[in-house]
Amino acid sequence: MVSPIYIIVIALGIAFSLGFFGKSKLNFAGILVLLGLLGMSFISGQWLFAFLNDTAVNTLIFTAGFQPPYSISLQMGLNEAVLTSMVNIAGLLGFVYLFRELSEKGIHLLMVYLVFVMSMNVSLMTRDLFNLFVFLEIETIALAGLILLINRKEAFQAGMKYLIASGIISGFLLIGIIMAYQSGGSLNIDDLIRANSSIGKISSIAGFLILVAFILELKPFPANGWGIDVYTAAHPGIGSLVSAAVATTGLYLLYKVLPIVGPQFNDYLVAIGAISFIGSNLMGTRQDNPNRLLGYSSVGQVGLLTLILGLAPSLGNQTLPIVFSILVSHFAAKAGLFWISGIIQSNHIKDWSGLRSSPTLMLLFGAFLLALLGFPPFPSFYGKWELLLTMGGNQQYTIVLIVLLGSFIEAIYLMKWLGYVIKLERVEIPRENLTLHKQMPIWIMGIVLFVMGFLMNRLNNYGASIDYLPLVFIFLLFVLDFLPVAFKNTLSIGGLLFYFIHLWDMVTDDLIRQIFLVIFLIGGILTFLAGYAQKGKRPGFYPTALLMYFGLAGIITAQGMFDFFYNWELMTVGSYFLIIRGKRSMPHAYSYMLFSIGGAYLLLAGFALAAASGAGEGLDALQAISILPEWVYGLLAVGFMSKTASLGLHIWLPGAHGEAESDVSPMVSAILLKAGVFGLVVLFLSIGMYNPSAERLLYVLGWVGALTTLMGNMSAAFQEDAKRLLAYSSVAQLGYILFAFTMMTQMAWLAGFTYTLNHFLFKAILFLIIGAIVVKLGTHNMYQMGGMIKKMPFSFIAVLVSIIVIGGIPPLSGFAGKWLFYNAILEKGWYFQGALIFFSGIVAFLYLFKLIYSVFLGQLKDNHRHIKEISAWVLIPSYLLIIGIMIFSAFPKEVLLPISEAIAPYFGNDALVWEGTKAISHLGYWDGTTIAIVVGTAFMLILAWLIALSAKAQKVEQFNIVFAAERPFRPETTHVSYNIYAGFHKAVGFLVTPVVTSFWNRMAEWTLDLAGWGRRIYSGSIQNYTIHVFFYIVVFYLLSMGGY
Amino acid sequence: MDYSLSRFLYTLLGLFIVMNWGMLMSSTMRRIIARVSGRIGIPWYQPWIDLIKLYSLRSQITHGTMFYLGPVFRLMGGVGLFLFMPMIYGSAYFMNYSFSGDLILILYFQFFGMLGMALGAGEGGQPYSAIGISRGLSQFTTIEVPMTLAVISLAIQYDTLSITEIVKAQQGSIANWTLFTNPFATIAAMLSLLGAFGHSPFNLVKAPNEIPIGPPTEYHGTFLGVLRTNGAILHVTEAALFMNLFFGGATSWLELILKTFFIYFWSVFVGVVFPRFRIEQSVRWFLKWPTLIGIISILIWM
Amino acid sequence: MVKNILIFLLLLSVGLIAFDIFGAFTENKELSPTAAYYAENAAHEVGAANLVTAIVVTYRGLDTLGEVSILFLTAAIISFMLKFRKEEEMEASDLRPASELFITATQVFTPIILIMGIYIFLNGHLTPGGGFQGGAVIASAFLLMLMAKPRLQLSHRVIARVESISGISYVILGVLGIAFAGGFLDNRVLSLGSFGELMSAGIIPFIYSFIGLKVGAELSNIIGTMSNLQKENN
Amino acid sequence: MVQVILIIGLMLMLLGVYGFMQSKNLLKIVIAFTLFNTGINIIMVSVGYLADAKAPILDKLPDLNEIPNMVDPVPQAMVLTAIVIGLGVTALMLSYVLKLHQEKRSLDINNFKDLKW
Repeated sequence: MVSPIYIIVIALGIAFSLGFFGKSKLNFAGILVLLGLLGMSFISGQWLFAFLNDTAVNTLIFTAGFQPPYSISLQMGLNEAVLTSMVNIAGLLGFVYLFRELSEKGIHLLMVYLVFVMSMNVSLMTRDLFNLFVFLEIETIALAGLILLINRKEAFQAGMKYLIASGIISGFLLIGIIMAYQSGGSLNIDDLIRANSSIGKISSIAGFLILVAFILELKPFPANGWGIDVYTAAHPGIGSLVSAAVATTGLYLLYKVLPIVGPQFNDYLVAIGAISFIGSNLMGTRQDNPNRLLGYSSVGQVGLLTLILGLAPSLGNQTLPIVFSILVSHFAAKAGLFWISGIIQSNHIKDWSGLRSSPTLMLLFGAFLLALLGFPPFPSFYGKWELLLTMGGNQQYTIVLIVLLGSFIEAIYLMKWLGYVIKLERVEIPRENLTLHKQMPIWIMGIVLFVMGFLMNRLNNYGASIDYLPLVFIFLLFVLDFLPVAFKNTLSIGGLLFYFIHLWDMVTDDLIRQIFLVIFLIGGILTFLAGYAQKGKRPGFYPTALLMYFGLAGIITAQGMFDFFYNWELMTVGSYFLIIRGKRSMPHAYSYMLFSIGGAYLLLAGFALAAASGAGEGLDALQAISILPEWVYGLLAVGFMSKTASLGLHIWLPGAHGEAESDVSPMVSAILLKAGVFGLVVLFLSIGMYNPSAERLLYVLGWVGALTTLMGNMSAAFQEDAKRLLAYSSVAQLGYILFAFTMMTQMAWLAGFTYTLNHFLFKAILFLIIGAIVVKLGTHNMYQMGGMIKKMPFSFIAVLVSIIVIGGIPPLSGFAGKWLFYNAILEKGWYFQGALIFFSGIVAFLYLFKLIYSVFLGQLKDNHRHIKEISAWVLIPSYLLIIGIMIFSAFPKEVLLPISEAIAPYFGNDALVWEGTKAISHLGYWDGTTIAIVVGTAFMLILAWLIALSAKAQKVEQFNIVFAAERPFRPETTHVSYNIYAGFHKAVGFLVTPVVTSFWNRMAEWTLDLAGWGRRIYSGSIQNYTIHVFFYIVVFYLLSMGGY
Repeated sequence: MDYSLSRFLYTLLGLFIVMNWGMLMSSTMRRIIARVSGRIGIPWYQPWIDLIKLYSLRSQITHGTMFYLGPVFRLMGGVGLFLFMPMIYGSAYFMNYSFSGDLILILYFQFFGMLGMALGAGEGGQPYSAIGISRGLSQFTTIEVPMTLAVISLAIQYDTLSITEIVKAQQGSIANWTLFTNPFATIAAMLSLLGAFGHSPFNLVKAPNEIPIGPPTEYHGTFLGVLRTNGAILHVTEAALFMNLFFGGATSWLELILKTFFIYFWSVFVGVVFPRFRIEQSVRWFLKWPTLIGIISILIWM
Repeated sequence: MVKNILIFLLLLSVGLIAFDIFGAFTENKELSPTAAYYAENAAHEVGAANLVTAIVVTYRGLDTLGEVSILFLTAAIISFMLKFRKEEEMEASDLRPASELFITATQVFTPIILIMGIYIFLNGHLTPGGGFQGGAVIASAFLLMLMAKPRLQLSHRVIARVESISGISYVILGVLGIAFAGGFLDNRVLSLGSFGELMSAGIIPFIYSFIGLKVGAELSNIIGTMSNLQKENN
Repeated sequence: MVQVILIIGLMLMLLGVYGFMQSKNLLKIVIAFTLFNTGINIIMVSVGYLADAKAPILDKLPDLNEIPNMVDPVPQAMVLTAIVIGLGVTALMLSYVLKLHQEKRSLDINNFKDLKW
């Protein structure tokens, strides 16, 4: 194999020989450099390949043919192979990307670039401390040269700051090295490690200086103004190198010298990493310059990695895999993002909306951001999971908290950015930048990201549990995105159907899972049917929708916490992209995503705490929580409730569901919300009926559920926007469900499942139809509708049926829920919550009437006289669902009996006794079938009677009404709809003052103010930045070495 | 279940009795009101005359299907309530179809008629109807609060939701009546009854000479006749519900007539004394004392 | 004001670190193991009388290579910076011409200085000095010329050629080390020769010569560039 | 004896630090850097020092297993490298200063805050 020494030979040989090329042969010079980089990449790559096939062993390369420590030696082990490969790939691609810029500016920067990449290689490989220093200096100087690539005063200033700061840092490093030599008698790193530096003051000072120098090289927050300015001012192509290659190198160097310093600094490393991670991300929240933002994000990521390095003792041999998984995500994502930034050439992230003109870049952009946030299927996901679960297992809860907090703050701005790019008005990006050699590197980095994710998945021990089939299918659809809707729709329905059948036998023995599988996938198919009504191509709709549905399916089939969470995240991502499709839904999708991510992190924290009990990582481990059970259950419950939008976590829902596309609303409302329900079901089942450690929690959650119901129904009653009304009603319904499940009795769970099914059925119908109507009439406001019953009788009937179900009016299935609820509450003895629930149940009538009346009844508006019935493609699924309702209503036993048997093992089986079709609880009895028959007959008789009496009733015109002796002259003045519950609002409106919303808003403001405070640090003055560096060193010194 | 013709016929008979008693009762009440306000009032047979007139009116108009179905729903609501209500305790003939559902069914079946009515009136496009309905719904939400609490209290007390069982438990002596065994629940329920019967001060829905007669404004002729019929049935049946729950039920038609008369009279009595509330006043009122009493009625059983 | 106090405190605490260093410092009583090894064997292994040179050029040859590349980078970057200003004709007329005496002295001394420099790097392995020192001296000659004749333009072409050739040869010598001796930059490609001779210590003299040329070229390059920048500025 | 050298080195270094933090002129900051650097170089040299030992230049080939009495050559080699590196960095800084001066015709650092956030 080619010795890595030739990396140096190639680089320097070519660099030196470039002097021969004058202006004329610049391109030739460029090609030469390209070849050089190829060669270097080849050398490192071939070593990497050898290591992966175990055909290579950890080798030392001696220079000058003498043994270390007397001569400098380079090491080529697995780590070096991996990292040099990464660096060289970044260098190679970066060169391809910058080819024009670099070569048209003459030979000099070509030389610099080559030496720059080489220096990182050597500093990665060398085992000699001083040699390390030398090549670090080369790196610094080369970078200071590359900054000049763009001829702007900002660049010059940034370069100056960078030079001075790193000059100081290397000065301290030099002192450290010489003192290490003084105490260790050698410059060879391995010798110094053997010399056990932790003894003796001089060596510990030496250790400190070396450590602090390498830490500062990583630009830790807050002493990093000089570094951030480089990111900001340098050419993005260079920024990508700094973020991807230099940071990678720096981290490894830190890792390399850490043993010299000894373990006593680990805790400080953790602290430093934490500060950098959280602080820098906090700064990021206020950035709108893409490069600067990326800079802060890089610092944050590196901080996280530093923290992990500091945790090495407790992570053990997990450390490097975790670090690598996060590092490689950061590496690929940051490089890609910076390169994109170079294509867009703008100082404001809002201008990135131009990306939409290139689907591929758009996809990659999203992938990069999600990879940074640690979403599946990207490598960092596995790393974070391992990290947090190990930490939880070691009961290092503060670490869990820090990591999650920092990641969340990062999500705040990355998600905002994503939203801008997806939604804002498109700003054209300079076409001439969309050349192959500028895009190809980005593509490759994207591929690297996905491939690495796949490898990670296969390498780690959960790999088997992850099903890649859906992802492939989704990718296929993404490729076929140019096809018309009808085709893609059919394909998607086929996919869901196939997957449903494919999964069915995995859940044959588990009715609960079957129910949810039906809700998710069959429901998905039904909602897709409505998609046939859509015109155009709907770019990007089907991949995301399928991502959500497959994620949902995965949640059901998940056996362990890992694949549960994996699919949970997939579902979250998919639903986010679905929701943000609506016209005005950018802010709502944003808040949805933040709440989802927050919830997901709570789940993660819950799982991490659960790991502490050492019951394994299967979902059944939740049944055996011995350590902090109340916390585990609480975190998980709240995490799930962020999806079910319970009181306090509900503010995202009205907007997200209200503004979503007409056929997306039913997906996210009727189906997606059930994911949270399923989570709660799984959680509560594993908590078990009599679990003293959860009593209090369940009681509180019960109240939350009840209050959610009241709040939801009341707010719904005061809405004028039809879809928001439905959204609030969803909040309320989920409140019922939560309340039912918290009671933990068989009766209550029957009620809960009845509600779940009903809500699925009627909310799908309502959102399908109301959504379609809203599109047809072009307004969300109900008071602008009216009289639609004349135009859309079928829609009216469908809506009528569903509101009868919601109201719980006999004989339809809604009443089953109410009846079960009464019995359950009386059995459980939660009388007052119960009273609250029933009160809100009646409040529901307010919005139900408002909905059906304002839309379908009352006065038809003049501008709607031409309106026709909505598309059959919307009515078909609705009526299929109505059939479901009718069956459930007429034969409740056929549904309830199996369910009660399915949950009997958990709660005993004493809730209901069935006499034929009659259900008998120990309190009362109810016979759905008979009721249906009796009511039906009576109704028919009365109808017949009326018809007999008034057969000759004649149809009259709209305005053939008389009130108080005036004749109506316009529908608007006669259609009583706007704010019809004014009186009610006057009486009890205070109950729905939006305290929660204002609370969250204030939280957001505080966070941003905190971030704004950081402006004081980044004054832009060279001097202040140097002072920060000194300050950092001094404080660190006094804290760590103050003992002396 | 018993779907026999005999049961059907007996139920029809019961329905007939109830309807006529209802009309007689309403005329009587109106006479009382008139006397209180110093008028002579209508003859006792006025309701029958009205009904005949309405049913035989020649010209009729309809605003559409829902408008047409509205009264059907409404009457179905009243009749259904009757069907599921055991009228005469211990009589196999007049327990109607109460075997198919318990108290909860009754409570929720009230909405059936209301909803249908609301929708029907809604299609009429008459603004007053909409106003009346919105008021009715708003008020109804809070009327039900004390009622719900009372029902819960009863359920705790008798550990059953079956009306028949509740009546059975009150047999023996007057002392067994819920009125005495669970006074707070009774008070709460009787207060909510005031709202349910919609006499002043809670007659915001039909609010005479404010919004002509609320929801039914657009209805006339046969439709109005149907509504009137329903009114008669509904009043008696609802009164019968309270009778069953709190006043020991009835073992004979006579007992039923007496008890229902006095229960209904209670609302009229209050009505002639107090002037009409505004909507928010009424809503707040029900959330204050009645609710409080209802809560107490539960607390004493916990 | 506050800032000054803060700076003072900061300085004080950096001083504290310095003080700790001083306090922790212990004067060596004997050579460190590495140094002892060099003292004992370097002469035999490398054959250079000047052990520092032995270490610089051979044992730690990689450092030196890096060092050279640093100067190389610096020169490259600086001349790149210059190229920023599109070559507007630089009238240096306002530069005050050097005095007659100085010019004459320059003509006399420049060759001597050059020879001196060459001597220094040729004997780097025997006497104090070496490539860098020699290179610096050579560059000083060019500095002198520039001061004497401000209008003088050093030919970038020539300098670049010299630089490249010497650099490449240095690398090639290093590779020869792999081919014919123990490893990269091993000096035992040629025989060590007899201790103390000019032609001894393997290829060290050659390496040092190339380093000398390269350094000289690079430094002159920097000087030239800077003087051009200078001219531009006024 | 060697302590004196060490102290001088440390003092020079501190002087450089002070210059970094105090002087408003870019050139002075560069000078501060050179002071800082020189100080460090002196510290390095002082580390290699041995009382009454000769310079590490042999006039005759030592016999085997004989350790000539001389100061530690390693720090000297390192200093040599460090000096050159310092030279490179300083030169680079100076040319940067020149560029900055060309931009703003000023050397006051307060004029170079265009990257203030």
